[in-house]
Amino acid sequence: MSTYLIKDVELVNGEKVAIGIADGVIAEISSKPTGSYDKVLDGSGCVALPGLVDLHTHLREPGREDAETVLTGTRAAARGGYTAVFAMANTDPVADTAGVVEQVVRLGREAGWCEVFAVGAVTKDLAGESMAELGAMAHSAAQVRVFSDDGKCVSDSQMMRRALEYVRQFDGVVAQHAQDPKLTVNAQMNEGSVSARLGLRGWPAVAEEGIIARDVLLASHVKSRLHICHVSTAGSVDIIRWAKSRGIDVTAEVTPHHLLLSDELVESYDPKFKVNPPLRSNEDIAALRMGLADGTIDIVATDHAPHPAEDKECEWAGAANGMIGLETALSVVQKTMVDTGLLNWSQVAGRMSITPAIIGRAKGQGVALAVGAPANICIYDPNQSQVVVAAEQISKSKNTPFVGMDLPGQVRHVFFQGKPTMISTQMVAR
Amino acid sequence: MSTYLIKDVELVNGEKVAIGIADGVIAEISSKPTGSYDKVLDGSGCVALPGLVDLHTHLREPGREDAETVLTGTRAAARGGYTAVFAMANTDPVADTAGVVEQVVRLGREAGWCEVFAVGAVTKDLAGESMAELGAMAHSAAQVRVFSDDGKCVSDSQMMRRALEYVRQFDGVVAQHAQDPKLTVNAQMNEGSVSARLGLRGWPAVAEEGIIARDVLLASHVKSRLHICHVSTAGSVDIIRWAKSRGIDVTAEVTPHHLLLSDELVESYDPKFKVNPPLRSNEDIAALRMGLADGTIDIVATDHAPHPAEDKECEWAGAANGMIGLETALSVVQKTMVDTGLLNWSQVAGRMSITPAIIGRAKGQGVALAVGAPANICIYDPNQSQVVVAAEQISKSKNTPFVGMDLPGQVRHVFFQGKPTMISTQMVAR
Amino acid sequence: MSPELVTELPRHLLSIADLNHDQALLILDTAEELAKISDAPIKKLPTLRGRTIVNLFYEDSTRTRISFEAAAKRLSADVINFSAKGSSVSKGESLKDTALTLQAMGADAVILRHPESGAANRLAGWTNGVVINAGDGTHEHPTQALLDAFTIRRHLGTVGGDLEGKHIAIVGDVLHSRVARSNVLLLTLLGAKVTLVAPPTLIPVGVESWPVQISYAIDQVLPEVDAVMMLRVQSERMQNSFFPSTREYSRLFGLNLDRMNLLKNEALILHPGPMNRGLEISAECADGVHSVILEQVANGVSVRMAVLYLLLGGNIGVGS
Amino acid sequence: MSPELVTELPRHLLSIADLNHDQALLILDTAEELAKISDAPIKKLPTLRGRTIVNLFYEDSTRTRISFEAAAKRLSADVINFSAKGSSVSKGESLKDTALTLQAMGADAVILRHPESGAANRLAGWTNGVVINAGDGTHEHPTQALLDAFTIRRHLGTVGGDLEGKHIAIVGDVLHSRVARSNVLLLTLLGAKVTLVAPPTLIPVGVESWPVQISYAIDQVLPEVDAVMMLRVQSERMQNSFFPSTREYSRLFGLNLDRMNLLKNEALILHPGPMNRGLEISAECADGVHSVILEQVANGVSVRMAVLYLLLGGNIGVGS
Repeated sequence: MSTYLIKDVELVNGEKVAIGIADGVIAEISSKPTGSYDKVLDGSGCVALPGLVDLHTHLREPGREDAETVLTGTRAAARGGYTAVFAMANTDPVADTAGVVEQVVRLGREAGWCEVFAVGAVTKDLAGESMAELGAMAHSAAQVRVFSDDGKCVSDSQMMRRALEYVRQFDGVVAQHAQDPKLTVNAQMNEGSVSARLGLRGWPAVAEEGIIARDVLLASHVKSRLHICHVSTAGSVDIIRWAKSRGIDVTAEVTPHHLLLSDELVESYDPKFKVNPPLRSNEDIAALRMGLADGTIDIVATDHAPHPAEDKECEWAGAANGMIGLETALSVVQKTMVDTGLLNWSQVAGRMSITPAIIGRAKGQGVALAVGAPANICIYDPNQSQVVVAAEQISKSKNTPFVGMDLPGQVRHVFFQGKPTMISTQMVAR
Repeated sequence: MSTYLIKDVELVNGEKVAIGIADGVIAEISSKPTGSYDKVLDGSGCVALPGLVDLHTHLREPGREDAETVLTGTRAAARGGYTAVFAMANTDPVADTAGVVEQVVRLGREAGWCEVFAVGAVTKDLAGESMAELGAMAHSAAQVRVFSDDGKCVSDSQMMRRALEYVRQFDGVVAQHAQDPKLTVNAQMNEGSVSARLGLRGWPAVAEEGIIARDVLLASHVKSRLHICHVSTAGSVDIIRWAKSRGIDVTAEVTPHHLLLSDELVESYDPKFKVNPPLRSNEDIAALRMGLADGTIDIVATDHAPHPAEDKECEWAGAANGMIGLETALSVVQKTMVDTGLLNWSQVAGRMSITPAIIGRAKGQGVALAVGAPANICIYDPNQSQVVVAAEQISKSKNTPFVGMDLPGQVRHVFFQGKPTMISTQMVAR
Repeated sequence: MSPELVTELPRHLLSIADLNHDQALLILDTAEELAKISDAPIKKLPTLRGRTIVNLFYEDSTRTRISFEAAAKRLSADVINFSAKGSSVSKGESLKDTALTLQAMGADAVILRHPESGAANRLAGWTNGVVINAGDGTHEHPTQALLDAFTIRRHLGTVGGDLEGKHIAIVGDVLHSRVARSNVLLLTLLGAKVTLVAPPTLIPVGVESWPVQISYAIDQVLPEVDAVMMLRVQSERMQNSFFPSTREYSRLFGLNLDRMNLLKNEALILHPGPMNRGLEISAECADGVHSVILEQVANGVSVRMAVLYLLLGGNIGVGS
Repeated sequence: MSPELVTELPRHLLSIADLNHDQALLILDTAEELAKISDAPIKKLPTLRGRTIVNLFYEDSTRTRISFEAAAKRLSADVINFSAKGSSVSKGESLKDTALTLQAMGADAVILRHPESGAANRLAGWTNGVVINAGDGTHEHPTQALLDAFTIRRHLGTVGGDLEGKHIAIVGDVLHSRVARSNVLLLTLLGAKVTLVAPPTLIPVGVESWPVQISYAIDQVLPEVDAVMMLRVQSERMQNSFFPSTREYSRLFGLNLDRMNLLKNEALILHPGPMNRGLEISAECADGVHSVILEQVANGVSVRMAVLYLLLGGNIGVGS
């Protein structure tokens, strides 16, 4: 294994150092490095973050390899500065057995671009009717700790209660896709003045907020751990803040796209802006940013959701929900949170690496940079900027909503378990 | 119509006056009355309240006349100091048509003990599946403004949304029986340490709180008026407080029994303590009292629920839910709220007469005592006390949970539209 | 009518929101001119000779299709009717592929009727031709609004003028109505005051941003308006509890003889058709003295001629 | 054994919570005395001659009914078996009416098995006779706990002593188990440490007030305990998602050969029966060297004799 020295890089506290990497760990962090290294990389102008951890990634394999594979998805993750992703369970077959979760983890290990943790389905086939063998997944080689029917809501309150109770036995967490199905039948976009004008069926904020409110109360009642996926409304932020003030063990994520894009973009009827939960109002965006800043929302997660072109090149109602986001996440967070003064880089490291790893119980990931820590590192240059070009995304699918936007920052080098996955903005062949 | 002078009575502000009643209205309120009256009644030691208004009464007619009738129930109401009751819709047939609500109001008028307002069902046959003809009931002679499936929860969130939206057209309110049916299948009592010990299936607080949280969010989204029936948990109080702080148009009621009795009474397995929502913990009782004191909970409503003896003389699980309460409500409120210093008599008048009338749009009821106001008056002596004897209840059913308790206070005189229904603690023949 | 004026119109007619006050008036005025042709012995203008117009209908609507077809033919265009089944939602040929096919066949304009909101906007992005929205989902139906405004102006307005000061009620299922959306935009653009009357369940959340008033009491509104537009109500809305029963809907919001008598003498009754007689409108009202429902149909051809003329006519003046 | 001691017991045996430490020991000690009778050639005492005991069973439980019947007959009581169908819940004759009927027939004691928690408590309020709870819903089953404690004491304790310092695991569906509730009360009353092992879904909310420890990891608990009591698990709990499948339940919480090998040499395996072999307990464990399951059955008769003797015997001493 080659050794590396990244020179002239800033730590999140602003200190300028060199970081030495050897044998998979950080060998030294010093302003005057003493070790000798095979290769020296330029880190000037960059901030050094622990490798990012995405708690919410759709890798689509098995079943929709036309949209993404574990290999292509983790490669996109590496390009975005990630060293770990949690692969969502809504594959085909669904990740509701030990066999599937072990397969996904194994594919990730073989691909080698970043660590893949499997999310297990809460209910068999995501049908919401009977509990999947959560224990079998937890005790499998995949060591699943995060369970989610993401894409579908565990809407039956008794099922949700049982799942929350049940996962407590192995320190698991239920990650809820909060969407009351009764309130969102055939829903197309945020319900509000834009949907009123466009004549698209509304997806009311209350359909998200009502489930979150119920679930924090359930988690409180059974004293279990709850995570809320892709929070999208001001009311949700408010409810989670209320729950945390009562000491309820709830965590929450927000996506980059919900931090930046509003439902006014739907006026184009272009399905690249179609996502679930939908883009919301500017007031919601402001509340999400404040919530992420004050810690009400714990983390940023991408909800990277690749779709082939044909699923977006159609009328709005027929289009698939979802946006890719791994490759642009850090830039969007810089634009919305750092350049606005809401977060510093230390807080970004917390919200995009350290805390997601804690929520997901991802051992060896999300470790603050320190001598002896696993060398999972993202070297990021906040001073660059680039216009997003769909064709340049290395995800197998190109459905980025940020196309044409000028986003700040660029990931320069990425190390995963001591090996580079990206050097000088170029992917390193595996 | 005879004229009356009630002498030496205190107003809620402590002022000692005489109250003259003539032609259905209050003719004078004065420390030195000048009018001449047919009869003079002693009010010494008593406080004069506007006639009480109960927003939540089960009169059982039509259909369960073995348990109560409009006549017997309104007579019990008069004895308790009430001059108006809202008759709940879960009769047989259900009050889901203009015909039934008009019948109930007419029976009340014929009985003459107090005014009867009909509550209309939200959904046909309380089945929760399709909306009842709310407009027909609203525009009927019964002028229904309060709609409730009480006894059942409008659990379908889309149905609840539509109902909230729909009643806005006639300034109506949906009164929700907040109980998530999925979380309370065959539930028997509050879920907590007592249910754990007794082996009775739990009715978790979250089943109430989750629905309340959802419904305040729905009411906020569609800008409608919501009322929460019989709030029973500390969490519910907290949620309603939060909703009110956000400006949501929600009101709430608490029953006398939830202010006084805890789930520890269930240790006896005596179904006289079986009620829905169930008796809760002492922490809940404390929170309910604080909520009523600070206005988070707007009113006291009895949920007077008569049942024949055979429905209570059986094992717990087979027993009917419900307690009678009209005749003891004011005494229980005195014991729990006034004698504890949490409310003064002016606030009691607000919570048991004025505000319930406002919520229910009960014109001519809940009017503070003043010259020219309708003579709906309750003269109450807080200095008496009496042990509750089941057989002495004049409700047709005797299922009071307060049996054997020494409760303070006694209703002395009651006037309904200028005519006495009770004089010197004796019912006046109609 | 000068070429400069003609070129002021947007390229497509997707939404009334794409029009400004002058453009809307131009269409109405042009329709007045073209209406004269309908009275002429030879109801034909050579304006669009050689142009190919496709009626691309993903929903059955004989009424609208025939109206457009008649309008196009009176302008001498070639019309191809294309009744498509399915959509991306139901997995037929994609709208995009259909658009590219039509373009390859040389269509100068596509008149699109589609069950999904925004379909016309999407189509406009995939074709070089002119796209005219003939109703997309619950979004808009701009030519319907234009013919409604045209009809109202003929009765209540001044030739060449707008609807300043007129008060128009739109009654019924606003939530699901493309007719209502286009009319709210157009009538208010033309200076009219609009009141929506419907159960709150059938008024969209977010309506606060619309330049309208809301009422739930039709009996209070009717005496004040110059025209009342009754929207079609689908009885299946009942199943989703938008209202409890057609009986209650009709009782609370239907236009019947008693209510018709509340109208001012000169007030108009409009309906975009097809009507549910006995539900949102009684036969007496539909066929009574206030009704201009059949005129609406006739005016539809003139207005659609004007739209085709202005969007496709290029620099060829009327009668040239 | 003095009459004074006998009168210390409560009138009924509804719940272990009605007993104090000395009363519990008295029952166990009396059972030890009475067990000797079972070894005698004539297994009969005249103590309850002329007394009428009713086995009132609203649930089928041949095992418990026969045990009580044998106990009563060895004490020379007359036994009437009354298998009732239905309850107030299912609208048969009311429990109260049945109670009054039995009292009129001169029953001295009613042994009640009932599907609803608290039924024995209710019955005790309606009858002059003694009520013995033979299992009420998911509440308690006091004689089962007494026979379990008796069995454990015989192996692990001292005659006349309690279970101070012993550690007993109760594994399985605690939520729905009357056996578990009575055992938690009795074993801790006798000084034992109790650990509940179950999926969190099968442990009641409110368990914090119980004097027990909770574990979800049976493999960590087994090496530490002196006895493990496996509870019957009903496979239909799966349908309510208390656990995903019997396969997973068995894998995570079932007692099998590997797990049995984690036990101390002298540790006991108990099961109240009837067993679901292969679900909560494997055949090797049920029939293996640690198992005292059949002894539990035998001890049940002695313990129930003691209870009947002490509650009904009045001032008649053993062997009188």
